[in-house]
Amino acid sequence: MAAPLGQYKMVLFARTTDKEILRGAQNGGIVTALLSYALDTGIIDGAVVAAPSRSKPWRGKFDPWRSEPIVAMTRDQLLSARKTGYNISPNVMMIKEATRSYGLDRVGIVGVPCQIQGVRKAQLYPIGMRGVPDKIALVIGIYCMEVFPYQSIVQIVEDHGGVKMESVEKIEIGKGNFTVVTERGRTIQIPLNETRDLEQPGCHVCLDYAATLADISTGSAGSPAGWSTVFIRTKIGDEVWKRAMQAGLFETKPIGQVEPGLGAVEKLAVEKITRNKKTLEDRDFIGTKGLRNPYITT
Amino acid sequence: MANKITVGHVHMSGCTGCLVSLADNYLGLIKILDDYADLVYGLTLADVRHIPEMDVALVEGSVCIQDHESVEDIKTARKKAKIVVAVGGCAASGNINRFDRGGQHNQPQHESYVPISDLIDVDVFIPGCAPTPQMIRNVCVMAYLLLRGSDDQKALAAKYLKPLMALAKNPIASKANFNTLMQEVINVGLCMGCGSCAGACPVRAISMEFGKPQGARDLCINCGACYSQCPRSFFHFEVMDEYEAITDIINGAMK
Amino acid sequence: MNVLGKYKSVVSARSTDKEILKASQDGGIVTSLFAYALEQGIIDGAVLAGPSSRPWQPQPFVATTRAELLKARGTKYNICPQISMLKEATRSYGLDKVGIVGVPCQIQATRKAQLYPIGMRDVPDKIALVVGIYCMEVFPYKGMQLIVEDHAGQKLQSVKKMEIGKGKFTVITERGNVTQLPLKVTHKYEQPGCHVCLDYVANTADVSTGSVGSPDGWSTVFVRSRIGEDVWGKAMAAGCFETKPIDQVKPGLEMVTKLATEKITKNQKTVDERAHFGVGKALRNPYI
Amino acid sequence: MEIFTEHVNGIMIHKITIGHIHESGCTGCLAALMDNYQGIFTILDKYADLVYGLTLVDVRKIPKMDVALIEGSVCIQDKLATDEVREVRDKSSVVIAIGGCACSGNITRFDRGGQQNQPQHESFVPVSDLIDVDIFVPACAPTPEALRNVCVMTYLLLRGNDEQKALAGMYLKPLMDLARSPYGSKASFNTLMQEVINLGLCMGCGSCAAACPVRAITMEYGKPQGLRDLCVNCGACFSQCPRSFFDHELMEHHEQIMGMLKAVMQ
Repeated sequence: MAAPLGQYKMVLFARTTDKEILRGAQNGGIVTALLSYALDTGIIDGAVVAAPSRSKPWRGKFDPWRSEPIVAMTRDQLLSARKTGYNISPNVMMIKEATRSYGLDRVGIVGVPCQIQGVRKAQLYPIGMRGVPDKIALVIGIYCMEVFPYQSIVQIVEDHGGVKMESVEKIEIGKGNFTVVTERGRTIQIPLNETRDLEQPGCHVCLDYAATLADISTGSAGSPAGWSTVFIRTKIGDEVWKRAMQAGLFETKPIGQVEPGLGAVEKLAVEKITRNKKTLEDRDFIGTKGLRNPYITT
Repeated sequence: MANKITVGHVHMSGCTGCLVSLADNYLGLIKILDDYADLVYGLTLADVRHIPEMDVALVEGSVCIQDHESVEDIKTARKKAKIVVAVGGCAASGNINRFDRGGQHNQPQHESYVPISDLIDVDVFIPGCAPTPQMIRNVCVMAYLLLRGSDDQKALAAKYLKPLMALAKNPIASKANFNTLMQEVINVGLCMGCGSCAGACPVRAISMEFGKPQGARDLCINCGACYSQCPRSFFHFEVMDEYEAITDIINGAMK
Repeated sequence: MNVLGKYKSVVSARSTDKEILKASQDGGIVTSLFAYALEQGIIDGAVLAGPSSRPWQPQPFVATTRAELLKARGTKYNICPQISMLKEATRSYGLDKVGIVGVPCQIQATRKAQLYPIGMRDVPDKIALVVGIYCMEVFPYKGMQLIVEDHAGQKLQSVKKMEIGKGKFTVITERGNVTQLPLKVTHKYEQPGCHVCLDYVANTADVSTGSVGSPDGWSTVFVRSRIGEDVWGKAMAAGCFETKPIDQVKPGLEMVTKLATEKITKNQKTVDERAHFGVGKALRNPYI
Repeated sequence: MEIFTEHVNGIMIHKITIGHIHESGCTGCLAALMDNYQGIFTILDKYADLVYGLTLVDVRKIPKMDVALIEGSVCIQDKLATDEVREVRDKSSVVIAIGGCACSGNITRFDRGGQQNQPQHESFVPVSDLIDVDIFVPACAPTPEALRNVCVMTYLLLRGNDEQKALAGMYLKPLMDLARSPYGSKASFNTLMQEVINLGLCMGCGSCAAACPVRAITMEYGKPQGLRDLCVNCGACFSQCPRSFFDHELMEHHEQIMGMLKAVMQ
């Protein structure tokens, strides 16, 4: 396995200069800013993002915290997709649809590391993804320690947190806590080892924390509040970042100066990868016969 | 680019959709035929009666075991070709031919169709109905590099083709459908709801319910695209980490 | 593997019931046996091959009266999925003593349903009488349709009777036109599933009957199991059948043995060939 | 030696110990076992002692036993379940997977998790994916007769005289092979297509249509046509088909075996 943080051309702290995006952003607003800039300049003509679900009511109403992939082609669609719900949004399912009924030629996509792996596999082995390989224009990855099924989020917020889903303003996972902020400003912190069991099992075999295969990957780890740590990884990522910087889209700080810095990101990545490697090995002894390891084909 | 390899398209019980898909590379196909491969056998494309010796046989369609000629054809294809590629769902996993029950005029007793890997050893699988033009193009280019490329090109091609060759030897892949996706990924706790299967399904049978694939199994046509497109059916880090280099080589070859 | 299987007695017989004989295929054995068993309460219903919406396509149905029995006379030579009604007979038809008629593979399926009732709840103890008929091969409906309409040039609706025998496939229409085709022509339309069958005279039935070995209008009847012997004895006592010893009848048991051996050796060869069907690959053998 | 005798000679000396282990199932298989009504009392009187069973036997730890009847599939995210299954394999000499869930995953194949208080329990595998299972009794729910036959035959296999051992071995062999076959634990209507119809073995007898517990199979032109959205993956159709397994030598003596089974249950 390559270095836990993968190959990258550049890494820095960044925050968007666009106040409107920053207000509702999870951290530095990097993803929304990049995508809306790319939309305006035509680098992409649409992006697959995770937005609050509109199509599937649950318990009779549309819960904004339940995410679902949409193909965003306007700025305000992007703005509606800013909050992270930490639950599964199957973004890769829309990349072919984007080139079909949405008629896009340059598709942007945001995804957690496993989804980025899905996109890269779709590009290299487009077994069912006709026309997709050449139409992926920008791939943005976000850091991910784990994702929860939607019912787990409901159970954590309502049972462990004792708060109604409707009253939640923001959800954040960091510094060992699952933090829920309600509209009236009350914050509830649930220790992560309490929510460990409720994580999606598929995440426990993932060996990638910082979206090593993305063009640009970003996340809050290692950067001060309100900022994001951004990796520029590929040629495309480099070009898009340079143009965005020339357009004055981001203010940045070099990595060295600010605590806690790259070390924190590396620590989290190593922690995740070693823990998941151990789960992969345990799967061989779950019964007297091992369960399949996806990374080795028989 | 040293001398070209010889490629043949063997048409068994299929709808010629795979051949059309190969042709959908448009200028890419012309480029392959100019620089990399000579088409030495192909229904209506090459005036040759008997299957000649060839490097790569792109076999499309499943084999009717009641039809003596097609069983002989597939055996000769195996003997005459170095690399046999099962192109498309019919050849790889039986696809819609799994539902054949015979009863069609003038040969009503032709009722049993098997994917070609049930009868011969197949080297490479390209699942999917129809297989995407890009997938066939990639396999053709990589086959060329494998046979005629320099040492590191050979290594790269071998690395790229390794999972597709593993699919060909994997008995599960020759029976792949939405059930396989459930049995091999979801039920063994590997599904992370990325949506690749829903994206890959040619008949849009898979919807993502609560982040997990839900298949309308009556729509499923047994093409196996969902199982093979899933990053948790096969995923080689040493290939995927160099995805940029590989895409550059393929695009370069197509220039 | 003796080709005729185990049997307690074999005789050439014909029903004495004129009404049944009018439209029976040969000796009317199956219909009159079931009619007798129905009367005596040995069975309270039977799964038979009756008419369906398409001409000459049989459909399994459960007959509980003599009138329904008469509707099912005459061999149709194409597939009739009898066993699909076997469990249903004990369910919505509420039968406790079920009779069933079938070709040898269907008799094998019935016995498997009794011994390994994996999906056949309540069926094993409710099967009261199993009658087998001889079978060289069966045609899919479309195959039979093709033979009759293309090769014999007759409209399926107009056909009154079909018969396979003496190397000929005979089609007799309502207006009495008789067309004969050499069996060789029909071989390719046979159902592939028949080419692995190693049983000609329904070796595991209670009673099995067929025209081969007996003169026209008569049937060669094997009485095989205890139940078969019991029911056949009572039917004979009640005068349902007139019989002749098999050795005094032309062409006799040798013809049955010849045909059985011919079928089983031919199909055994097919089963063996499947073992190396591809290049180093085999097609599954169901009997291992 | 005449192994197909009708009458069961000799008194049965000592009984075998049998346990019922309940994994993720609906207890329908246990109910099917009990649907033998008096038959169960005969088995428990003469042939088998129940040493482990949910609510039936007050035993906490799984004891050593001759035969373990496992019902239900195993959730691999539930450590208790996987430990229990491994313990059953260590503690019992013959492991029988009864019912569609234990043999081929049945409806638990469709589990995706999301159920209250354990939403992450989303992956259920049939028992034979985790431990070596000796005998399969597929179908949802397995028929009382099939369970009775397998119990009696396993008893004869373990305690019978040589002839009875040979008969039981011959009867159970196909169900043992099913437990080890690649398609046994993945059985559904697809298996019927892939392993019978596509291989030119189907002769349109209709056994699958009859065996299907959800009536998903109809016979079109003499061949099975499955409504795959109805199919619950229980494997009844494939195992009931006379062309999935069929031992001529055994089947010829069906009469004696049926007689012996009746005699044994008197």
